[in-house]
Order: sequence, then C-alpha cells, then structure tokens
Amino acid sequence: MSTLDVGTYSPREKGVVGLLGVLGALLLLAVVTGFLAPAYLLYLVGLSAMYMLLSMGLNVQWGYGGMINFSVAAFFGLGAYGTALLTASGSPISGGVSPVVALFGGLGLAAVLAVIIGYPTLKLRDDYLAIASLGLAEVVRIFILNESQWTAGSAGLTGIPLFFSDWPVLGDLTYPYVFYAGGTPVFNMSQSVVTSFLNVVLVSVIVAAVYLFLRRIHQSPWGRVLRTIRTDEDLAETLGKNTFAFKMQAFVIGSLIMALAGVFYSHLVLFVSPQDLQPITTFYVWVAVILGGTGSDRGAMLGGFTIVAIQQGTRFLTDTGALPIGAAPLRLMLVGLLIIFIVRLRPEGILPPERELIWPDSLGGGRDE
Amino acid sequence: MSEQSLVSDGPILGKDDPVLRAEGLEKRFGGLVATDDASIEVERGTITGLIGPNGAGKSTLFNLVSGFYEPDAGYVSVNGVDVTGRKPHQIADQGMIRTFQTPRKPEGMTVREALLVGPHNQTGESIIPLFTSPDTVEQEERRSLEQAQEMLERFEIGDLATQPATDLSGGQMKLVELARGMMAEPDLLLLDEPVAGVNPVLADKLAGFIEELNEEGITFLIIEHDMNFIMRLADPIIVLNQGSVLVEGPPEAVRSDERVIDAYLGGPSE
Amino acid sequence: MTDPILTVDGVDSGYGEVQVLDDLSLTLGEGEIACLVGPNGAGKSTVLKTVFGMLEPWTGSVRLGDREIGGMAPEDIVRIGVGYVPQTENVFGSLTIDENLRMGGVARDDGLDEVVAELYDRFPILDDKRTANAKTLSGGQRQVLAFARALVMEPDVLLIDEPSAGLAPNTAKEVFDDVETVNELGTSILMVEQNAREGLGISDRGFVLDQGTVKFEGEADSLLDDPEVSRLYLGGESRR
Amino acid sequence: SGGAPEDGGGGDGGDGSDGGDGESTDSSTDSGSETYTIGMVDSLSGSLSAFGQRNQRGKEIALDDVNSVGVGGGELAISQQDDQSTSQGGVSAAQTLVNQEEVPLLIGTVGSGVSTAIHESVVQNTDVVQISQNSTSPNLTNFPDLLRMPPAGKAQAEAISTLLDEDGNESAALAWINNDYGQSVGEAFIDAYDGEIVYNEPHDQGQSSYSSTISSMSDTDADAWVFITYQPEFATMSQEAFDLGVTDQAAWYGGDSVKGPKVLESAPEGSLDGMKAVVPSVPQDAENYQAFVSEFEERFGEEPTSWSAYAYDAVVVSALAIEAADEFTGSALMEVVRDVTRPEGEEATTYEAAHEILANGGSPSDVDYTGVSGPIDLDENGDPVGLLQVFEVVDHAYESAGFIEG
Amino acid sequence: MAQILQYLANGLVFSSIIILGSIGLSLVYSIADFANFAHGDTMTLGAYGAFVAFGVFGGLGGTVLGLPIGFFIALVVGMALAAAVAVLTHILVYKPLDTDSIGLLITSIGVAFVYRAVLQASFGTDFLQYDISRSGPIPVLLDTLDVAVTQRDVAIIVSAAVLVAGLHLLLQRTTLGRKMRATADNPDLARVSGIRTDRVILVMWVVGSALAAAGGVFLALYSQLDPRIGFNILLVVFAAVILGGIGSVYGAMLGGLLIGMLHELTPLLSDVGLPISNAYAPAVAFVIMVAVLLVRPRGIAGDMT
Ligand SMILES: Nc1ncnc2c1ncn2[C@@H]1O[C@H](COP(=O)(O)OP(=O)(O)OP(=O)(O)O)[C@@H](O)[C@H]1O
Ligand SMILES: Nc1ncnc2c1ncn2[C@@H]1O[C@H](COP(=O)(O)OP(=O)(O)OP(=O)(O)O)[C@@H](O)[C@H]1O
Ligand SMILES: [Mg+2]
Ligand SMILES: [Mg+2]
Repeated sequence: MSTLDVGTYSPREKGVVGLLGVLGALLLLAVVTGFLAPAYLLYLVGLSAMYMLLSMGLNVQWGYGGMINFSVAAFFGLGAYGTALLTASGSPISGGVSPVVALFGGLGLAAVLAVIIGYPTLKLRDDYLAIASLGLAEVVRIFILNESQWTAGSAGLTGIPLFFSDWPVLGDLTYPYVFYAGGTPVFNMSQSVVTSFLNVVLVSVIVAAVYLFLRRIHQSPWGRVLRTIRTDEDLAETLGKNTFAFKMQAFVIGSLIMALAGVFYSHLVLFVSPQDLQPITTFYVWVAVILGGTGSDRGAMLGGFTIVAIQQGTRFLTDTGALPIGAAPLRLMLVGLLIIFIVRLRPEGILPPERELIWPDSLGGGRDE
Repeated sequence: MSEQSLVSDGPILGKDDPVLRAEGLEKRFGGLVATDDASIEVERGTITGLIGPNGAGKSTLFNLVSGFYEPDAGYVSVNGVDVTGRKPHQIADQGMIRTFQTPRKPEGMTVREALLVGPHNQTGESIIPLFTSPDTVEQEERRSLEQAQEMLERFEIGDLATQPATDLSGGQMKLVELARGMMAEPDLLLLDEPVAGVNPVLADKLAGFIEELNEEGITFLIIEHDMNFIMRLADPIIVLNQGSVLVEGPPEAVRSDERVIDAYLGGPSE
Repeated sequence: MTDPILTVDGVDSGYGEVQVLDDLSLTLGEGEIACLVGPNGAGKSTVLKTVFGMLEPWTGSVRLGDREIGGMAPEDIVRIGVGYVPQTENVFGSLTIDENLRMGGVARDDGLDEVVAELYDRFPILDDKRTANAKTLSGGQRQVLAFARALVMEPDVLLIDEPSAGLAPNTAKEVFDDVETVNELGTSILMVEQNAREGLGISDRGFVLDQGTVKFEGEADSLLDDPEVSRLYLGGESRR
Repeated sequence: SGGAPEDGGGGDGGDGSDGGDGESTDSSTDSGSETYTIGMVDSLSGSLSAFGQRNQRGKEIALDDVNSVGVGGGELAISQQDDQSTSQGGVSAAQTLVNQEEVPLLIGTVGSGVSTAIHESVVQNTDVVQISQNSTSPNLTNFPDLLRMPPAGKAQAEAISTLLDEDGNESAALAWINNDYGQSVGEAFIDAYDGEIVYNEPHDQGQSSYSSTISSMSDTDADAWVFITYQPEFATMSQEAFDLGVTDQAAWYGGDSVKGPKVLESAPEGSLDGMKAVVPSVPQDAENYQAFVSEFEERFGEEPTSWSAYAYDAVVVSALAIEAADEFTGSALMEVVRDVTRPEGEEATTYEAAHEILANGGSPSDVDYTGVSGPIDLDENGDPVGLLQVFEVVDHAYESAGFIEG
Repeated sequence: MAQILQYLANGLVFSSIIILGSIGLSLVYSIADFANFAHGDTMTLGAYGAFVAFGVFGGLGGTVLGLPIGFFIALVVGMALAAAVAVLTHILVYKPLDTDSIGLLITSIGVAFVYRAVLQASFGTDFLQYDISRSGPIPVLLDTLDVAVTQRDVAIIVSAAVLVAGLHLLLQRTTLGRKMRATADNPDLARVSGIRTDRVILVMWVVGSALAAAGGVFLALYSQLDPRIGFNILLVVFAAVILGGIGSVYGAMLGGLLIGMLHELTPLLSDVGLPISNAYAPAVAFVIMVAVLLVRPRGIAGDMT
C-alpha cells in the first residue's frame, strides 16, 4: 500500500482506465502541439483535483455512511476562509500567517463546525439530514456575508498569498522563470505556469495522501460498520456499534477533506467571497459523486474530474449562430443532458464500488490485492 | 434446570444468576397496550423459550429489552447492570445481542461481509489502530473470516459467501441474520423466530448447533412458533399472552397446560 | 389428476444473469391444492414469481388453462383470475388494514364491500385493527393480512408463498383451514410451505424442488410416506 | 454574434510577435487581414444574467460599429465566456480566455465580486488589461489596473445624499442588496448623509417576497426611503409597497437600478410618481446617445439601459486602445487605454471619429473619446469620471432633473 | 397590534405561495420516491406557459378577485403545459432509468438545467410580468383592521387552500389516491394487487406538475417572471416539504406555513428584544427548522398521513 496502487481492475474498470489513458494522452498531445496552453491545462488539473477532494470527502459521508450532507459548500468555504483570514493581506482579523500554518487553521475551523453541525443533525435520517445540513450551511454563509468586521463581508478577501510564497527557493523565484541547461535557456515560463505547476504538485500530494488514507479506512472493519449504518442503522446498533460515533467520525473526516479542498482553492484563486459558499457547489459535488459511483473512492476521483470536464469542456462551445440558441443556454442544456446520459448509461456510476471490501491480505494467500 | 414441577402462573422470578432481568415492562401504542407489566428472567446457561399467540407482544418485549423502544414503565438489567433507557448499542455492550424477526438486508455487501459486522469490539473499528497496528487488524480479520465461512457452511449457504447479501431467498436471509448474531458471541443471544421459513431439515441441524453454542456458554432467549424446535431446545419456556406472562415452566408441562393450549396451540386438529 | 389449470412447462428463469430455475415443469390440476417444498434457496419462490409475471421466463411456457401467460404483467394476470401472496414485503406498511384489503380489490368491478366484510368475519385479528397502519402489525398479523388481501379478488388460482411462516400454531391451523375452505369454494391453490408436513397434509399433490428442478412429485400422501423425501426434505415430525 | 474568432496572435500572444504591424495589410489575405481577438467575460447565466443580456446587446452594436470602420487595419473579434454570475465561474471563464486563448485584453465582468476574483486570480501580474463593463463597487478603486466603465457607486451615493438634503429629508430608511455593490454603495451613502438613518438593512437577491423589508421600512417614520438594489428586486418591492398601500408614506430615492423600463412597466400607474433616481448617464440629448438608442430600439424593440451603454463603451474603448497601441500586448494596451478616454485631446463621440484622429497620425492623448455612457475619462485608479443624471418620475415616466458630475 | 396583523397577513400570503409549490413536490416525492430538483423549473415552465397563453386570452372580460377571466384560462394552459412536459420527461428520461432515488435526484438536476436552458433561450433572462393591473389594498380591511391585503393576495390564499383540500380529498378519499399511496409504499406489491402502476405514476406526474405550474403562476403573479424564479424558491419549498414530513400533504402545508411565517415575521423579533437583522431572516428560519426536526425527526406530520 505504499505506492499509489490502484488494485486489480474488473473488465469494466479496465475500459474506464483505458479511456482515461487515452484522454490523458490526448491532453498531453494538445499541450505539445500548442492547442492547449500549459498554464490553462494546469489550472484545469488543479480545479479537477479540488473537485476530486470535495467528492472524496462527500463520498466518506454519503458513500460510506449514507449521510445525505448538503453542506459541502460550507465546509469548502470554511477551509477557504480559514486559511484566507489568516494569510491574506486584506484580512480584517489577522493576516500574514504562513499558509502552512493557516492550513491547520482552515482545517480546525472545519472540524469545529463539523462537530457543531453534526451533533444535532446526524441524529436525523435521510432527507431530513439533507435539509437540516443545507439549512445550517446557509446559516454559515449568511454569517460570513453579514459579519464583515470579521470576514470582510460581501467584498470578499483579497491579497491571499500563494501557498509557497514564504518557502525558501520556491517563494523566491523571479518571473518569467528561465531554466538554463548549459548556459542556454531551455524553458521560459511565465509566472502563471510556474505557480500553476506548483499548485498542481501541492494538490497532487494532497489527493494522493487522502486517497491512500481513505483506501485503508474504507477497507477496514470501520468502513464496514459505516456501510452497515448506510443501509440499516438499527442493525448496526443491535450489534453494539455506536452508530452516532461512527457517523460523527465519518462526518468530520469528510468535512476535513472538503476543507482541504477549500484551503487549496484559496491559494489557487487568491480571492474568496461568500459567493463561494453558495449551495450550487454542493450540488455539483453531489453530481460528481453519483456520476463517479457512490461508495467508490476511485469513482469519487473520477467523478470530480468528470464534473470539471463537463463544466469546462462545454466552455469551448461557441455561438456559431447556426443554432437558434445562445451559447449560455446551450451550455446549460448540454450540462443537463450530459448528466442525464451518464446516469442513463451508467446507473451505478462510472466506477461503481468493488462488490466486496475486506481488509487486504486477510483472505489468505488466495487473493492478492 | 431441575424443576420438574408444574408450570408456574406468571413468570418465575428470583432466579440465581439471571443474565437478563426485565421487570414490570409496559409499552403502549396509543390505546393499545402491547406489553403490560411483563416480567421475565433469563437464567445464565439456559436456552429459554418465549412463545405466545401472534400479537402477544413477544417482539415488543425484545424491542424493549434491547433498547429499541423506550418502556412506558419498568426496568431492565443485563448482567446485573441497569440498562433501562440506554441506547441499543450500549445494551449490546453489556453482552446482549438480538436478531430481528424480519431479516435486515445490508445493501452493497456480500454475505460474508454482512457476517463480519457481527463480531463485537473489533480493533479495526477504530481508525488509529488501522495505521498503528495493521497486523492486529489483519489477524482479527482473518480469524473472523474463517469463522464466518465455517458458520455459513453449517448453515448450508457456504457457496453464497461472496454473493450480494440482498440477492437471497427469504429463508436464506433468515439464516444470515441468525449467523451474524452468532458471530457476535454475546453472553445472551435473543433470537426472534430464527427458523421461521427455514427448511425443517436444516432447522433440526441448527437446533443442534444452538445446543453446542449453549454448551460453550452462550445463553439464549428464543421466540419461535415451531413447536418441534422450541420444545426440543428450550427449558424453561415462557408463554406470553396479551402483553404479560401467562405461564412459565418446562416444555412438556407448558405444552399440556390448558391455558396454553387455549391461547396458543389450539385444539387438536380435526 | 384433474385437468390442468396451470401448467409450467420447461421453464428456465432467474435474476439478472443468475439462473435459478432449470427446465422446470409442473402442473396444477383444476380444483387442487399443490404444495411446493424444498430446501432454502431451491427456487420455490422463484417459481411463483415467474408464474405471476414478476420474472419473465427465459425459456419455456407458463399457461393458465390454454392461455399463455409467461411474461404477462402481474397487474394483468390478476385480472384473469390469479392471486399471489408474496413471501416477504407482502403488506402496504403505510396503509391501514382496511386500505390494504381494498387495494387487494382494485381490479374488482363490484361487491368489494361485501367481500371485505366477509374477510373481517373470517379473520377477527384484522377486524380489531381496521384503521391501524399495517406497519404496526406483529409478524403473524401481517401474514394473515397478506393472505386476506389476495382473497379479495376471489381468484381462480391462488399462489401462496409460505402462508404459515411466523404464525402461532393455532393461527397457522386456522390459515390452513382457510386454505382448504377457499379451495373447496373452487380456487385451485399452488402453495409453498416450509412447514412441509402440514402443508402436504392439506394438499392433493406435492412437488419437491431442489436446485431449480423438481426432484420428486406425486400425491401428497405418497411424498409424506416416502422415507427418502422425509429424510432429505421434510425433517423429523410435524413442526407444530 | 461573438463569432468563431481566428486567433490573431497565433496562440503565442505572450511575446507579441505579430501584433504591432497590424497596419500593414500587404502580407495578409485580401479579404480579412488582421483579426484582433479580445476576451469578454459576461454573466450569461445565473443571478446576474439579466445584466448580461443587456451587455450582449450593447456589445453587439459596438462590435458592428467598430468593424464597419476597422481596427488596426483589421477586425475586432470578441471571444466570450460565461461567468455564471459566480466567482468560481468567472475565474474559470477568465482562465480560458487569458491562459488558453491568450487574449491581451479582457472585458469583464458584471458582479463586482466576480470582477475582483478575476483580477486577483487571473489578471494580476500578467500582461493583460481588464476592463469591467458593469461593476460599480467602490472597492474596485483599490485596484488601479482594474479599469471599468461605470463610475464607482460612491459618487452615486453621495449624489443621493445630496438630493435627500436638498429635498429636506431629515431621516432616511435604507434598503440595500446584500452583495458587494449594495453593501459598499450603502456604506458610502451612510457616510455622506447628515440626516438620521432610521432603518438600514440588507436584502438577498432573487427572493420571491420582500414584504418584510417593505413592512419594516413603513414601520419607521422616515422621511425618505432609499433603495440600493437591482431592477427585479426593486420592481417586486415597489409592487409590494403598492399592495401594502405605503407608496406615499415617504419620498423615494434610488441608485442606478431603480431606473429601468421594466420598473415603470410593472408598477401600477402613478405609484412611483415623485421617486428620484440617480443614474450614471450621458445627456440624453447627446447625439451619439440618441443614435445608440435608435439603433438599439430598432434591433431589440426596447430602450437600452445604462448597462448596455457601458458594455458598448467597453468594446469601443478596447478597440481604440488597439488602434492606438504599438503592439497587441497587454502592456502596450495598458499604456494607451486611459489616454484615449481622457479630456486632453479632441473630443470624439463616436468610434469612427476617434478612429479617424488616430488613423491620421494622432497620438493616444490626442483623442478624448466620449461614449454613449458619458465622458469616461479613466483616472489613475481606472475609474471613469462618470456623469450622473437625476431622474424624477412624473406622470409615470422618467424625466431628467439635471446632471451631476461624479 | 395592526403591525403584527400586517406581518401575519404578509406571512400568510408568502406561505400560500410556498404551499402551492410544496404540495406538488410532496406528491412526487412520496410516489416517485425522489427529491425532484426539476420541480422549481417545472414551476417556472408553467408560469411561462401561462404568460404566453395570457397574451392570447388576456383580453377576455370579467374579473374574479381582481384577476381577469383570461388569467384563469392562462393558468389552466400553464398547468396543462407543465403536465405534458412532465409526462414527456417521465417517458423519455425517468422511466427508462434503472437507478435508485439518489440517481433520480441527480438526473432531475440535469432535467432542471434542460428546462431552464429552453426557457432562457426562448424568453431571455430579463424579467417579465403578467399584464394585470394592481388594485392596491382592499379598503374594507384597511379601514377596519388597518391591514393591507389585496384581492390578489386573497386569490393566492384561496387557491392554495383549495388545492390543498383538493389534493387531500384525492389522496385520502378516492381510489386513485389510495392507489397512489400504495404505489409509493411498495410498487411491486401494488402490481401484484392489480394496480396499473405505470398509469398511477403518469397521473402522479400530471397532478404534481400541474400543481407545480399553479405554484409558479401565482409566484410570477406575486412577484415577477424570469427563468430562475422556480429555482430560487426551490430550497424553501424543499424545506417546507421535509419539515412537514415527506409525503404528507398536510405536512407540506404546515411546513410551508411555518417557513413562510418565519420568513416574514423576523422583523418582529426586534420588538421582543431580539434585534436580529433582516439579513438573518433565512438563517432564523433554518435554525428553527432544524430545531423542529430535532423534536420531530420525521417532520411535523411525521407519522400521520
Ligand atoms: N409500532 C407499533 N405501533 C402500534 N402498534 C404496535 C407497534 N408494534 C407492535 N404493535 C402492536 O403490539 C402488539 C404486539 O406486537 P408484537 O410484534 O410484539 O407481537 P408478537 O408477539 O411478536 O407477534 P408475532 O408472533 O405475530 O410476531 C400487536 O398487536 C401489534 O399490532
Ligand atoms: N432478488 C434476487 N436476486 C438474485 N438472486 C436471488 C434473488 N432472490 C433469490 N435469489 C436466489 O435465487 C435462488 C432461489 O431463491 P428462491 O427465493 O426461489 O428460493 P426459495 O426456494 O423460495 O427459498 P426459501 O425457502 O428460503 O424462501 C436462491 O439461491 C437465491 O439466492
Ligand atoms: Mg413478533
Ligand atoms: Mg421462498
């Protein structure tokens, strides 16, 4: 489990993996031929990774434990605000803290809120939890919007530093950054390429670490109890499992992962405002998890990627005038149709969870993970 | 049990070493009194039967003692600990596990996974040991898996181990429900009609299995309408009627008690 | 045997890709009670589901009289005089007892009130609880309700999956009596029973199913007397 | 419209290889010559899409006006992206335009928060000029390289406060829309106003009912009610006020969005009479504005709002900058973009006139483009001078009651 | 006192609009067993349908409660249009799907986008209004109780009451209603009992969407019409349905009433010494909603029918 080992593949998964390979190759080709600008591609990769984190976080709550959490945007926003308030030059309360430290600020804030939201709502079931969590998420957004003495209100926070801004070497690069080999310049990278690249490195490390962490807990007896709770909480209770505690753990873990996505977002986009807590983000993350395959970590990652592909890919539609419909509604319609078609073609998601999740190696020599 | 005497009117209380003690339990649903001043004691080491007509309140009694319903009055203790009003998992922690009359079917799991949820207090159910002592987790998991497979074989559904737990016949679901309860290895196991819908040949074998487990120290309280099964296994048998205990006594005596025949067994068939 | 009213002929069937029934054939004679017994997972319920259109036969035919009904929708099969009591999830939990019974009669043109009244007479256990939601019933009460629901249509052929499961001995006896009564009133019955001795006891004919095929069939009494059948499928004595 | 743009920079606009010699058409094909592609981020969907729709109309007319004359010896093309009225959407839209299509100039966008987000995460520290077509929040003044067409709302707020004083209102109830625009303009008003503020509450955009706002305002005995909000919201409020029978309770004042054709259309006859609105505007009788209005009405069957005019001017100013700049890069454009609007030069009220000055060898500062939205005159903070016009509703129609210089 | 009455009246009107939206949603929720996120856009669709129809029939004379007869014809047209579109959507989209309720929920988000895209493409994004003049507060009420209520408000309240009662009768008193509930409860058993569940579900879509359209039309009448009105109110409507108890029409009504009232009554909080800004009105409503759910985890009407 030390490498990013993705286990064995079913034939169906092989198809998906093959498709991804082809897609990756195409993207690379597009960059090499100059069709796709590297800075833009890197931005898209960063954005996808952010959605991957959000979907993995939601998958812990919904996919493992069946908790219908509609407050994704709030945890995302808290992560973003947590780090922004601590680091941004425009912060009304503090600012100037190193992003590495602020990271924990964002996570801490999210953890506290997860417990505060979770405590009353996790006792509710199904859709009741959905609406309660959505409501509390709105309370958080409204608070951030209106308490401008602490949050800068609707104006949002500007002056957020790059994540690596105070690191040795990385923080001191000058732009355009020229890479020499034997005295001759080989690369000439603009700031946006370099910073995007660093962001992608950062987020890749985060995504990989989160994935490996989740993989382990998902295959464990802990994950199994959650899956039991998902279909039948009473059953888990009779078997002596403290379902509330399990749910709370999953809720907090999921929320922290979402907050991580928010922290990353802050340092990617360098501006946060209460708008970033709009429920629409929550819906997109839900779509990502379902399209990817509820209960599957790989599916959640793929779903995060898919949603960005749908959102951003449709940007390249241009209004040709050939259709009696403007580009914006056309795009909206396409996003809608794509969602419908994916559910139609893959009702269980693109990469549904494995049929069985058992702690690796415990099945004896017969099966290798 | 040494008691060869006649059946007792109402419950026999004051047993030496009861695992479960329920006193004066009352549960109302609107106007309906489902259990009414019901008291029972389950002596350690016994297989106690609980029978009674449909709607007598047997399942309700299980729900009360296992913490699923809040009693309107009364008191429950398990292994001497007062558990009245506690949450189901807290009561389970005291060593009492129950099964459901209508089997629960966990989605998205295979049959053996569904069984692996059974064992109590697994190391791998906490997150930190997953990273600090993965070997322990692995060993436990290996042991549980073996046990699960063994259990499934006994229940004649060994070949279903890796089937989805939802794709089962009615009887098979009951078997999984029962096997999972047994995996927990509690002090006291409450079974709600374990062999309803189970093939009689298999039911006989299961009776043998329950006897074995009983000898290994598990106490049972079993609701069952299958007279063969319950008469063979249980001593004493408690008869519940209209929400309270009608009689309690050894199987043969209970079987021939007039009141029990009236309320439950029915007259000889024509 | 009387003329067959229901014929299952060379049927393969199952769930998704999984085959359960393997070239299964059986017939139910007009006016008969036939009992299906066998181990758990043998495919008994699957037979009933296939006959009743819940599953489509992969091959073979299912005929009611001369009419092919394989693959017909359940709601249409009800209308040509077949009733079905499923083994599990056989009541509408959120509807009252009364509504459950009335739902059993949606395909009736008239006489609903009379039939329902009659059923209340027959099953006092239900009469007491007319306005209670079915989900509040005890396990046994539910079984009775499920059985009564199917009787509302006064079907020509009735398929019942384990009518006595979960019933107290006295109630089980009543239900078996009722099955016989219904039969005497002209309904042919195909019944699955794990309470095999009792079930065969009231039946004319029996089928022993194992692994999706009929292993033994014949007069109910002869099956009861067959030592091999007894040992493999019926268990020691009567269970009640 | 928008058109499939041919990327004039060849995808490597970063080093500006071929932007500068746009005037020489010799090497190009006979028909098209150079195409200069700039970007535009607009709110085509989401909560601000009504603004976006008006912008689109202004942009369309502007693009035709520019291309009928030509720019830099070639054509102007606009590559456009939707910001979905959210900052995440805006950043992605701008990323596509700036990093993928590598436009050196970006018009964008409507919402002040979204414009800021784009500036912070995409535009700053790159060689790109950003001109917001609609953002009025005073906060944007803090970003000198973020230019904009409408004047900062501060001037508006001060003008409203002056009006209130002039009309002798000693107390005011203030309702503002709960976003960057509403909050900052509202604060500016409070700072400027000497009378008593007896009610000061935000309201959310896009709600179905604002009767609690209206009822609360009518519970005060304020002399004046001030609305800093958007058109649909104000339309709902004014109707609810009518339904509650409180329209005459106080004198009504408002910022830009309370004046609009839809507001009067939907308000009961006479219910808004006496209301005063301070709106960024040009003299309505200015010739160029008249021409714009008639063109607009002909095409779209309704009157333009000031927002369409800003979008129009954003496009024209961009085109003039391209015409005046040495090369088609962000820094070159930034150098001249202010100059073509500033009063130093000769006033030109149409693109054609301004283009002619430049084409005849005039320097950027020889031109003072005065657009359909006003004098523009971008200052060092990237803000236009802004001309404000006061309207009063008389007999259910807006009548001009004079101008205020911002 | 008059002031409190006024707030209550406002609350009643706003609640009625929410209720109109929520009963249709509640019906679809319980029978098709998923949270239909396209419900808001179905409302919008109905409102636009009525808008177009009103352009045709608006001139018809006579008024009821201050609304021209043509408006009611347009209302029916809008309802019919929404029903037809929903039935088509069911046949083309939902029915062929083999997925669970969350899969359906996600699909409905896609459906909502498609509806909205079509509306936006056909009508633009700017807002529109039914061309019906307003008459101002009813004088009698204003004079006697000092409460401003318009005829239009009364029309909205009455429509909500009539539709709630009608739906209740349909569900509880008719065979069709019982079939609907049976189908919602256990579709397989419903078929076994002889219920033509396909038809029941079609009828459910017709009724649910027609109700949605009615909600949309009154919403547009009350405020205005743009492609987002339905979506903007959707969360509130959901809150009402869930707060009330999923699948209960009365629950939806109570939930709608509570949420609408809370929304409008927030300004009064400052009178009782809780100076909470209007900006927190939605927050207050949500917090109270969560509090109610904690006491009744299955909604107000929880286990009632
Ligand atoms: N949640 C409930 N609400 C209302 N009534 C209930 C509820 N649960 C049980 N009852 C009623 O209480 C009585 C006892 O039910 P219980 O399930 O305990 O019976 P039982 O003895 O287990 O019967 P069976 O042998 O048929 O399972 C029944 O009449 C039943 O209808
Ligand atoms: N819904 C389902 N999906 C997939 N497989 C199923 C399903 N239901 C039953 N099976 C499988 O089909 C086989 C036959 O099941 P069936 O329900 O017909 O058995 P049965 O004879 O009625 O058993 P029982 O006496 O336990 O009710 C079993 O092996 C079971 O695992
Ligand atoms: Mg029971
Ligand atoms: Mg079966």
